[in-house]
Formats: sequence, structure tokens, C-alpha cells
Amino acid sequence: MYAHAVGGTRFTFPDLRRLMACATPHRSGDVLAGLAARSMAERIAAQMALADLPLTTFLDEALVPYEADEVTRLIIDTHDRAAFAPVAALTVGGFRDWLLSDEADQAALAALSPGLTPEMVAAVSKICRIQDLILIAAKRRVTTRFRDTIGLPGRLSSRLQPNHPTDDARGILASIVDGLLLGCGDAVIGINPASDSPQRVHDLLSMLDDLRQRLDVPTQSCVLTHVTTAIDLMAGGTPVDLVFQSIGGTEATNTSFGFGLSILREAREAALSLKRGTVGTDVMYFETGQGSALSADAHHGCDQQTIEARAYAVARAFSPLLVNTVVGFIGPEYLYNGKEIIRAGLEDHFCAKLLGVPMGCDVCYTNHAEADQDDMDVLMTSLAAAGLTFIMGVPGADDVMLGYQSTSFHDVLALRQMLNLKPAPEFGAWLDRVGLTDATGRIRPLDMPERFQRLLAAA
Amino acid sequence: MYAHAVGGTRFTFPDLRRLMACATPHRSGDVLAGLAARSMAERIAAQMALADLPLTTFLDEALVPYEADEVTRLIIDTHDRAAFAPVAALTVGGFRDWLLSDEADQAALAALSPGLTPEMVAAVSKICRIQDLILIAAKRRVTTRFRDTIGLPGRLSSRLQPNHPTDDARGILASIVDGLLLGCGDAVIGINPASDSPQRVHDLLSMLDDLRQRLDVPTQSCVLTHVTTAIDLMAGGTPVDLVFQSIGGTEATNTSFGFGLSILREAREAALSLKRGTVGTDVMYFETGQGSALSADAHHGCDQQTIEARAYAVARAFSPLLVNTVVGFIGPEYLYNGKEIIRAGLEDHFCAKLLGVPMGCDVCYTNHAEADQDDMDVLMTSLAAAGLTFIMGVPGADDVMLGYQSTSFHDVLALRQMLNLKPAPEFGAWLDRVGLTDATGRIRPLDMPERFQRLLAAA
Amino acid sequence: MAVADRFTGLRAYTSARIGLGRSGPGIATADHLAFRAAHALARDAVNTALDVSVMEAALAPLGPVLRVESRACDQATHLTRPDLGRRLSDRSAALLSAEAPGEEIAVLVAGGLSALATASHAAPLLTILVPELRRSGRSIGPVCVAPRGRVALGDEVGALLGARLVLVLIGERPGLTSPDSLGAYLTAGPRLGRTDADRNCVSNIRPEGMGLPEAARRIGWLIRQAMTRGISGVSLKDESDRLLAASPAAPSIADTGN
Amino acid sequence: MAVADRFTGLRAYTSARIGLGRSGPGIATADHLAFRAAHALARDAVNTALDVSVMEAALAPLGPVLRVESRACDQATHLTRPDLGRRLSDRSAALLSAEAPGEEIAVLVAGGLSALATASHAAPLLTILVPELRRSGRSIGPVCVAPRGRVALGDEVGALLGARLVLVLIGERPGLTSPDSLGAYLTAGPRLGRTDADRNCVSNIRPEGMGLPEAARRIGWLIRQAMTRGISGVSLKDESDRLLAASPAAPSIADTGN
Ligand code: B12
Ligand code: B12
Repeated sequence: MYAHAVGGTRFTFPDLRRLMACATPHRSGDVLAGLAARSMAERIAAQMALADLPLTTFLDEALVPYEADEVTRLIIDTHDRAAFAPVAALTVGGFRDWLLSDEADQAALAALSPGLTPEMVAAVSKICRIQDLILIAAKRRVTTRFRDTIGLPGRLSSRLQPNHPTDDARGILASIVDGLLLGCGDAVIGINPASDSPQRVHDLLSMLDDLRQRLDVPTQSCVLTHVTTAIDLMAGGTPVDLVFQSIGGTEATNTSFGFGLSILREAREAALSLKRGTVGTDVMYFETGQGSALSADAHHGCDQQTIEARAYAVARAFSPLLVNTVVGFIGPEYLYNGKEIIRAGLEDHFCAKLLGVPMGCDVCYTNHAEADQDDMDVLMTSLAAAGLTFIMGVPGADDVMLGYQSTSFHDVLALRQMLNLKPAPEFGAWLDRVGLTDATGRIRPLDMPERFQRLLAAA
Repeated sequence: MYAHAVGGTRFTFPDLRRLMACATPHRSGDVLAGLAARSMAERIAAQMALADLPLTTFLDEALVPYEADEVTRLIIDTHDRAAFAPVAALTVGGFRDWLLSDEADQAALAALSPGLTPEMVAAVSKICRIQDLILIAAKRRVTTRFRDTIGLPGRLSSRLQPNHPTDDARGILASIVDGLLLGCGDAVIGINPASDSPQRVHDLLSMLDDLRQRLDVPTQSCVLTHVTTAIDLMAGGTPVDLVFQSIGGTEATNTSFGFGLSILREAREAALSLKRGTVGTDVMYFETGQGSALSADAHHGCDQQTIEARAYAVARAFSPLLVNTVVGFIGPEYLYNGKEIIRAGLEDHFCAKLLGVPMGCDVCYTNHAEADQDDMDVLMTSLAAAGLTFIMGVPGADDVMLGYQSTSFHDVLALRQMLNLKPAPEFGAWLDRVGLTDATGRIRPLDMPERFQRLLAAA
Repeated sequence: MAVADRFTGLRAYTSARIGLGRSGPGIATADHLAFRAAHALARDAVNTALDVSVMEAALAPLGPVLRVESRACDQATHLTRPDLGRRLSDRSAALLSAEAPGEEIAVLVAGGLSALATASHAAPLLTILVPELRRSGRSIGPVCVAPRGRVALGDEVGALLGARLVLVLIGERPGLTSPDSLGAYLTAGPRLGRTDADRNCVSNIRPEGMGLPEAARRIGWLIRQAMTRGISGVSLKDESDRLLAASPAAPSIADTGN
Repeated sequence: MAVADRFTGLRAYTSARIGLGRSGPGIATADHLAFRAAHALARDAVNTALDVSVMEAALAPLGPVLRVESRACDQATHLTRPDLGRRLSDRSAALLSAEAPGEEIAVLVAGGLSALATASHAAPLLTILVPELRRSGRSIGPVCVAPRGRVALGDEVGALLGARLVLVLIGERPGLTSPDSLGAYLTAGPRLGRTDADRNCVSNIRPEGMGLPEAARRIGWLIRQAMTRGISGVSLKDESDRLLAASPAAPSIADTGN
């Protein structure tokens, strides 16, 4: 049992799970799960009790039982005690202070990552204000490589997301060209296929590979089909750059998504064996997002943010090129409004970076949430200040297949101008080469370069 | 009458005032005034109709009658047609496009300022998303000077606000030293006096002047008393650096504040005659904030943001060193929650900068508003990305006299670290000189420099 | 604007917002405000409820129709309490328990997140699909209609009706450009506790997305496979394409040279 | 931490959050969470209402007490509708109109934004001030108590009571460290339509701020000046200091050298 007093009232918390949940800033998903603090005072009491907790508590006490969950086993079995040593004596509150200090620079944070568990970083994020989430994350760069280099300081990459409600190849091509012309696509050109038909997925992957080669663009492609479909396709010789999968922070969530860790291992092996990367071998692409575990009733009585951080432990075990939190994707039942989405996006990015995961964010909302573009603008600005790895580029920010609003190609340009950020170096060089940038490195084509004109004319 | 259809419904707006009000993003003050759009669709219809309006409309049609209001007369009589020429043919929507374009750089925007009226910039801000408010404002630097240089690119200054509930000199001194040690105070060391007693104000000003000289710190001081008190004190020989006044966007608001434009003129003449500035002669300091006009029933049926922008026209007529919007200061009746405060803060900054006003922001909220530090963190981060001139530095962000939460000295450090911003150059040099900065220019004293120790010991 | 014009022809192939006007890094005013207008309208659409009587009339020709209710008693509850949207009200559970079990396939039509989608496309789709399934020898129970319901509500419906498979037709959350998109989810061996890994999905059903005839063909194929092989979900892949004369080929991209 | 320690002695002179622990640019965890706790408590305090019966009892020794109501019927309305908080309900207006006019000074005690401030300090302050004003020959009407009211409510109260001056004691919005701060506003010639330029203010009245005796002295001085000169507001400056033997001098700052 944990307890702390605030304003003369003593609040008690039966166990660590409950303490973590009550210490979480207000969000609808935890209310839905019946786990949220009932008053601001109770929330602060939980944060104060949490701040006093030694970090080692999380090594001794599993929030999701070791026996019942392969994700917990992964976390505990791969924990690096030696890496953990520099902070082993700290409480959660002391850990926040250390993270803010000058001592915690890129080198120290990178060395620490294998020593951190998702529960530790979730705990410290709960007592951080947004300012802390930005400042600390900004100190931790995670760099990955496949055909270009993602995550370098001063860079902001983007996934080009050219979805189409019938997977029409010409429609998708039109969106891709639009995105490339606006300097997007250096993280990945990634299509969510409307249909799960393996044939369709194969056709789309072939088309993407063809296009990439014709344009000689140093990026990677992906069709975000189910991992099992990708495995089948690779066996059949389909050109797969990155293997995608939606992942969650508990075994039961992943089961509800139709996979387990061994399938991810199998998929990664298969993708590595294709040797398609030129500058690196990071072949996995994962998506996450608060709420999916609770939605699948697979949250083991934990708050949604803690479970989300556990998904990053799954991700980092497979050296992904890209991971992104699709933060406002599911809806108001998990993140009610702009305020909750903003906070969640910054927490997710912070936790992932501390764990050593190359985190991007699908800065987004659905039409049933209480949010709008203004909320997305402040979230993406804050994330960019925090050193976000990549964001989405969707034509006009309106995904006509998934039914939600994300960020546009223009948003990518806006962030790059605002904070003087550049795309991945190899991709940036390509933009220069094909004449899409002006003298100051900005995307400013007065007319469409010829090769793109021909491409569109032929489509 | 103005009209526009959205989704098959035609919305009409009886006059320009109403069109402007309905085009404003939702905020409680406009609802209180009975002026807000009744649905999202009506709001967008108003924005679309507004976007189609020629900018010249605002020169032909006064929102607040010319005859009844000296602020309108100031705006119209000082409007510079020649400066306006480059955008004279544009609609409000076309003006937004132009502002976003590369053509609208610092030089073009600075040349344009005298040609813009507050109503024009208020109108265009209403159709901007937050991203636009940041990007455009960031292109427009306004630089001013008294004992140091405020507003240069790459700089973020701060007002040191050491208020005390009884104006106790030692208590105030303790707060000032704390702030200086944390690198704050380059915009101004400015005390809100708890009492309006001229004697007290005189004592405080003398103390501030003494301190400034002893520490040889290149900044200016101010006691934010009523302008009429400052005039009396200057006549009596009190050392007044900057004359302060809260200002509003209509004559009636200013009357309710107990002054008129002629009094500001008189005060400025008096301050100039003291010749206390070393690097410049900008001697006025103004504060503004959405809601004060409506609160004084002095809004003439206009939305609160338009009236707020008019206050900047008052400000710029007196070449102020500093102006800041105290954005969440009054309470939820004018800006209900974090979302409304964030949007308003960014609008205010945008409008002021376009008009050529050296805009800072008191990023703040009261305890009766639905807001918290997280909201302030995203607002101050967004404002800093937008090139904000200065923010407040209040001990621990808690003003023990005015009863609200502002930004702390630490927040200033946080923003400077986050976006690599520096204080005013003269002040920065002083920080170096007295040993408050480390090799990288950051405030990092391991111990308190001797001169400050002695200062505190003696107090 | 020069660049944007190049896209005019391509707009025929996608409803995505391509080739938008641009100024600096920003989307030009006209396109920016059009987006805001679409959002305003979408927000209103989310709160529209399904007119069950109209649905009943439209479905009547296919056989008996049963009105059911989830535990989410109003639209606001439905949006924020998916747990309630996945379970039948006591009354509805009792109603279904009383039905004589026996038909192989149960069908649930639910408003989901877009009543517009369900109202527009559910009946026309079933009007193609149901006769075809019957022709191929499958028996289909009464069509259940729930104004507010989530995908997993089908598990309880199917279980209570004793069906071997449940097909759920449900409104997908409305996008700015796709306000009326229908989703079809099918689950073999429906019962409480099924996960999404156990289902197959056919999505984006609407005239501008997957057309109704094609959707009916795919759903029909999946149902037949699921019934034959006794499985659904990740292990059942949609290979209905293979049946088509030719699969849609990748677009011919002319050599763009260098 | 070394730096923070230097401030320990100075904390005696101010309740401001000086010398906080720091790590990098951030406020150290302990101080950061203390701030959050204070905010949580302040949020709760805002919604506390004034207990009028207790106020009445406390004020009874000074003379008749009248209960009045503004048009803001509950706390939420009070917070978001200052226009309603500035006007008397019809019933209260009728009540005051029925009072025999004639006293020079009207007094209104209102919850404002901190019922705690009003409950704690209004009666003790008036207990010093009222007898003193009476001693100096001023007549004072019944003390009106409004649970929810804004400063300008006094204008209507004073006008209906036919007073030459109205004194409003009202709870200032609560700060994290100053939850119970009382404000005194006085207006000569009260009537609807007065602006804040027509008033004087004595603020931050509470033991840790301006002590009650000093506040009474300043308010008394301002009232006497306002009555004598027939004005209040910007043209009337608080020069009560001059009456003090010595005005508080600037602190002696030892030469800090260079
Ligand atoms: C929201 C959503 C999700 C959420 C669901 C969580 C939640 N609580 O809502 C998350 C992010 C977890 C998700 C995950 C995946 N999804 Co999904 N998802 C959607 C989306 C955008 C909206 C669904 C909707 O509106 N449902 C209607 C409401 C009323 O129903 P509901 O009961 O609230 O929602 C349930 C279903 O949506 C279901 N669900 C969601 N996705 C999928 C996918 C499959 C294959 C199945 C069987 C069920 C399912 O989960 C929800 C909770 O039970 C659709 C796109 C669309 N236009 O519909 C894609 C969509 C249904 N998903 C898709 C896919 C491929 C996936 C993944 C398999 C991706 C991957 N490789 O891992 C995963 C895993 C799914 C699984 N087996 O559990 C595809 C399905 C393609 C197909 N025809 O089979 C779609 C069409 C999008 C796409 N084209 O990529 N998804
Ligand atoms: C909010 C506020 C404002 C707001 C008022 C708008 C509003 N709708 O609330 C704004 C920003 C406009 C404002 C302006 C000024 N204020 Co002021 N304000 C406050 C504050 C922070 C809280 C007031 C409060 O809680 N009121 C209680 C609620 C229940 O009453 P209300 O009816 O809602 O509010 C009314 C009064 O607050 C009044 N009011 C606000 N400030 C002032 C100042 C004076 C001199 C008067 C007579 C009335 C007045 O305006 C409100 C609307 O009618 C106080 C500090 C404090 N701790 O109280 C300073 C305070 C009252 N203000 C002060 C001053 C000096 C001013 C200015 C004169 C500054 C200047 N140089 O221009 C201006 C102009 C005031 C005027 N004559 O109208 C001083 C008064 C010092 C004194 N003892 O005389 C205080 C104590 C703060 C300070 N020390 O600087 N203020």
C-alpha cells in the first residue's frame, strides 16, 4: 500500500498499478477503465508518493505478471543492470531531477537506455510537466538506417501516407508524387492497404519498389499489412523493405492483434535476409497508441500510458527503423480532447526516446474527438521542439481511407521552416539533385521538374 | 450584410462587427457578449465571407465610430496609405496567402506595418490556424532600446516581476536577486505595487534605481503604478525609467482605466525629458489583454480579440520599449480554458507584431480557469517558436500579490535551452561579466557570486 | 498554382486532397477554409443517430428483422463507453435467447460511428449478399438492427442466436471526405471474449470506395471460406482476388529518365 | 542547492517562491510537486461558497445586516457571468429601495472570488473601521451581504440606499499562496454606470499581506478624503503614508563593490 497526504487529507493506493494510474494526468481512457484519480488532490498525492519510490521498485514488482505475459518476460529478462547502475540509487523524483540536469546528456542517456524499463520511464513521465517532456526528450536522439539515416539532430523526417479507399494505384501514385514534390517521404512511403488481400499488397509493394527505383529516391517503402501477410509475401519473393505491425504493451493485446513476439522475430529474420537496405539494416516499422490494450480488455488493470510505454519495449527488441504513436487515432473514449491528445503525444515521445526507440508521431484526431487543427499545431510544434523523429505527411491532412485527420505535407514544411529542421541527409541531397529545393534548402518549386511531369503524364 | 453558405445552409451576418465576431474561434468572452457564432458551421461561413472581403473595407467602414472614439481617430488619421499599397488590392484571404509567402519577409513586413490597421490584422488572424500565427509572426522582429536592446532575432528577454503583498523592500529585493541569478530581468525589472500610494511607489523606484546602479546591470526598472501617479512622481524628481499603463482598444475602456491618449502623450514627454536611456529612447511599457473592454462595457459590440488588436494601435503610437498581453489574467469569463488561452496568446502576439509592436506575453492563468502548467508550457513553447519578445519571470510562477500563475525564472531558462535563445546582448554580456554563465552561455552557477552574497547579507 | 494545376487530371483517381494551393509552407486560404468547413460538417454528422424504423423497412424484404439495443443508452455514452456498446441490453439479450436457434449465419447491422453509412449502404449490400449466400445453400437468421453498437456486439448476438458465424455491418468513423463508409466484420464461432484477431474485415464500403457489388463478392468469399474451414481472423487471408480473371495490375509508369 | 540555501534567511521577508531547487533549467521535483498540490487545493477553494448566516452573525454587533443577492444564482454562473454579478436580483433591489435612505456610507460585503477571504477578514476589518468612521461623525447604513457579487454591485447598492459613498469588501481571486486576500473598493457618488476609474482600491488585505489595522487606517483615510473632496478614483491618490511618523525607507543595500 502507498499513501501520501495533500492539504490535510491522506490518500491511499492499494498497489503499484493503482498508484501509477492515479498519478497519471487526467484522461478519458483511465476514467473508462475505472482507474483514474477522483480529484486533483488525489492525483497529486499519488504523484508525490510515486516521486518518493525507488526506481528499483519496478524491477522487484511487475505490474503485469511475469508468468502471464511474454512482454513482461522480455522486459525483465533483457534488463541491463550495468547500464542501470548510474540511476539505480534514485527515486522516481530524483530520476526526474537527474534527467533535467546537464549530466544527463546524449551520451549518458544513450548508455542508460538498456537499463531502463518502460515502467520506470512511464513513472517519471507522470510527474513531469510538458516542459520537462520536451527538454529531456530533446537531449536523446535515436538514429536508425535503412536506405537513409533517420533521427539525426536538426532533422525531421516524414512518412508519406498516400492511402486510397480502393488501393487504386493511380490514385496512390498521385498522392505520392504530391508528397515527394513537397519534400516528404524520407522516413518511409507507407500505404495502409484498404484491403488485406495478399495479392493487392503484393501489387502495391511492386509498384512502390518500381517507383522508388525509377526516381532513384533514397527511402524505403512499406505496405502496412498484417505481419503474417508480410511473412507470406516475403517467402513468395515480393520486394518488402520494412515489415510493419501494430503492437501493444501486453501479450494479450498482441494476441488480439493476431501475433506474438516469435512471429515478429520470424518476420525480422525474413526481412533481414532480403538485404535490401543500403546504409543500414533496421527493417521493422511499428505503430502504437494509448488505448488499444484497454480496448482489447488486455490492460491488466494498468493505466493506458504505462501499457503504451511497454509497447516500446516490444519495439526496441527488434531494432526498428521507425516507430510511431498514432496518438489521437482511436477516439475520445481513450483521449477525450486536444488537451489529452497533446499531453499523451508528448509522453509517448518522451518514454520512447528514453528507452532508445526512434519515435515519430502521427499527430492526429478523429471527428468524434473534441479537437481541431489548432491542437495539432501546438502538439506538432512541441514535438518538433522535443526532437521528434518523424511525422506523417497525408494529402491535406485528411486520410480518405482511415477516416481521421493527420498532418499534411505542408505541415512538414511548416515545422521545418519554423524550427530550421532538415530532412534525412540522403533524402535532402536527392531533393537538391532533382531540383525541388531552392538556394536556402527550402522546398520551393516554381514549376514541377520534368521527370515528375512525365511520371504524372504517364500514370 | 454579409453571407456565405456551408454545407447547404446559408448564414448571414448583419454587419462587419458581427461578421468579425462570428469568424472568431470560440471563446467564452464573445459568448458572454452574445456575439459568438452559434455553430461550427456558422463560424466557418463567417470565416469564408471574411476571407473574401477586400482589406480596404476596414478603411471605409469603422467598427467603432470615428466620432465617438479617439482610438478609431488615431487609427484612421495615422494610417499610411503608401505603406499599405503592396497589399491594398488583396482580400483578407489573399492577405493570409501573401503573409505566408516568401515575399513577406522581415523587410517587407516592417515596411508594411504603418499601412496596417488593427482591424485588418485581427481579421486575418481569425482565418489563420495556429501554425500560421507562429510562422508569420516569426518573420517579423520588432527591436526597441532603452538600456539594452530588446527583440533581436535569436533572443528572448524577460520581465523580472518581484511582487510582494505589502511592497516590502527586502522581500522584493530577495525576489529580484533570485531572478537575476537565474538570468532574468533584461526586459525590465517591474514591480506591481500592492498599494497605489505615491510615496510607496517613489520608495520602490528609488530602491530599484539604487540596485541597478550598484550592480551596474544594463536594464530598466518600472513600478507599474497608474500613469497619472507616474506623471506626478516624475515632476517631483523620482527616477522613472519606463512609464507603465494598462491600455485598452477603445476610448471608453481607457476612460474606465482613468486616462486618455493626451495623458499618455504627456507622460511620454516627461519620461523622455529625463533622458535616462543609454542605448535608446523607448520609454513606455504597456499591458493589454482580451476581455478588459467587455468587462468595462466599452466594447461597442465588437468581439474581444478585435478590440484587443486596437489596443496595439494605441501602444505603437507611443514607441513603447515593451508591450505585453496578460493573456489568461482576468479569468474564465473571457478565456475559459487552456485551449482558449493558448489561441488568444498566439493571436495577440501575431497581431501586435504585424502592427510593429514589441510584443511579450504574460503566459498565465487564474485559479478559476480550466487551465494548468501544461497549457502554459505549450503556449510558451509555441510563442517562443513564434519569436516572442519577452515573457515574465515570477518566483516559482506564483504571483503572491496578484493571485495568479505566470511563468517562472526557470521557464525562461527552459525556453532558452529548448530553442537556443539568448537574452538581450548587453544583458547577456553582463551575465558573463558577473560570472553567472558557463562556457556554453547557460546560466549555471554552482555557487552564488560574491557580490550577490554581499547584497543579500546586507539586506 | 502552376504545380497544383498538374494535378487536375489526377484528381479523377483519388478523393485525397492532392495538389493543394500553397503559399510558403502553408496551405492556401481557399483549401484551408474548405478543410475547416468539412470538419465542421463532420462534427455534426458524428452525432446523428440511426433511424431504426427506416432500416427495418429497408431490410424487411430479406426476412424477419429484430430490433436490439446495446447497453449504451444514448449517443454520448456510445462514443465514450465502448464497453457498453459491445454488450446487449438485458432486454435484447432476453429477446435473442428466446429466438429458436439453428440458422448458420447471424447478421447484425449497427450504427457504429456513422449512422449515415449504415443507413445508406447496409440494406443495399445485404440485398446483394443474402440471396447469393442463400443460393449457395447457407441459412441466415433474422437481421438484427442496433442503433448504437460496436463490432464486438456481434459476438453476443451470434452466440445467443447459436450461429456458426456472425456478420456485422457497421458505420466506420466518418472522415472529412468519407462520411459514409461501411465496415463488414465477420467472426466464426461467435461468443463473448472473441478478439479482433479472430475476425476478418472488409472496409471502406461505399460507392466512392469499395463498391457494393465488389464488397458483397469479397464478403461472400470470406464467409464461404470461414464456414468451410471453420476459421476466421488472421489465419484466413482474403484471396478472393485470385478468382478474378485478372488482378488489377500496377500502373504502367513510363520511364522517367534521369 | 548551495544557491538555494542562501535564500533561507530571506524567506522571512516574502512568501514568494524564491530560491527553489533547480536541476538544469527545471524546478526540482519537490518544489514542482508542491506547486501542483497548491494548485489542486486552490481549484477546490474557488468553488467554495460564502456562508451568509455566519457572516450575518459576525456583523450583527455593528448594526443591521441586509442579505442581498446578485443576479448570478450559483457559483458557476457567478464565475462566467460577471454581468449578472454586478446587478441586484429584482427582489434585492426592491428590498433596498424600501430602506429609508439617508445614511452617508453604504457597505457591501461580497464573496467575490474568494469566499474564504470575505469570511475571514470582512467582519474583523469592519469592526475596526466602522466605529472609527462613526467616531469621526460619519453615518453608516446597514451592512449588505451578498454571497456572490462583483465590485460594481456596490454601485447599485449605494444608489438604492441613497448613499454618498459605497465601500465594497470583496474576496480577491485566490492565488496559490494567497487564498484569502480581501479587496476594498470605494466609490463616491455610487450609481449604475460608474467605472473603475471612479473608484479607489485597497488590496491584499490579510494578515500575511496588508494587516487589518493598516487596511482600516488607509480605507478610513480614503473615505474621509473622498467625502470631503467629493471625489474618488484616479484623481484621489492614497497619501495616507504622509500621516505616518516615518515612511518605510528603502532597504539599506551595502555597497557591493565590483
Ligand atoms: C480504429 C482502427 C483500429 C484500432 C482499433 C482499436 C479501437 N478500439 O478502435 C487499432 C489502432 C488498434 C487498429 C489496429 C489494427 N488494424 Co485497424 N482500423 C481502425 C479503423 C481506422 C476504424 C475502425 C472503425 O471505425 N470501426 C468501427 C467502430 C464502430 O467499431 P469498433 O467496435 O469501435 O472498432 C473495432 C474494430 O474497428 C476493430 N478493428 C480495428 N481494426 C481492425 C482490423 C481487423 C483486421 C479487424 C478484424 C478488426 C479491426 O477494432 C475495434 C475494437 O474491437 C479502420 C479503418 C476504417 N475505415 O474503418 C482500420 C482497419 C479496420 N484496420 C485495419 C488493420 C489492417 C489493422 C491491423 C491488423 C494492422 C496491423 N497490421 O496490425 C491492426 C490490428 C487489428 C486487430 N486484429 O486487432 C484495416 C483492415 C484491413 C482489412 N480489410 O482487413 C483497416 C480497414 C484499416 C486499413 N486499411 O489499414 N485498427
Ligand atoms: C483582475 C485585475 C485587473 C483587471 C480587471 C478586469 C476584470 N474584469 O477583472 C485589469 C487587468 C483590467 C486591471 C487593470 C488595472 N488594475 Co487591476 N487588478 C486586478 C486583480 C489582479 C484582481 C482583482 C479581483 O480579484 N477583483 C475581485 C473581483 C471579485 O472583482 P470584480 O468585480 O470581478 O473585478 C473588478 C475589480 O478588480 C476592478 N479593478 C481591477 N483593478 C483595479 C484597480 C483599481 C485601482 C480599481 C479601482 C479597480 C480595479 O476591475 C474589475 C472589474 O470591474 C487585482 C489584484 C488583487 N489581488 O486583487 C489588481 C489590482 C486591483 N489592480 C490594480 C491596478 C493598479 C490596476 C490598474 C490601475 C493598473 C494601471 N496602471 O493601469 C489598471 C486599471 C484599473 C482601472 N482603473 O480600471 C492594483 C490596485 C492598486 C491599488 N491599491 O489601487 C491591484 C491591487 C494590483 C496591483 N497591485 O497592481 N486589473
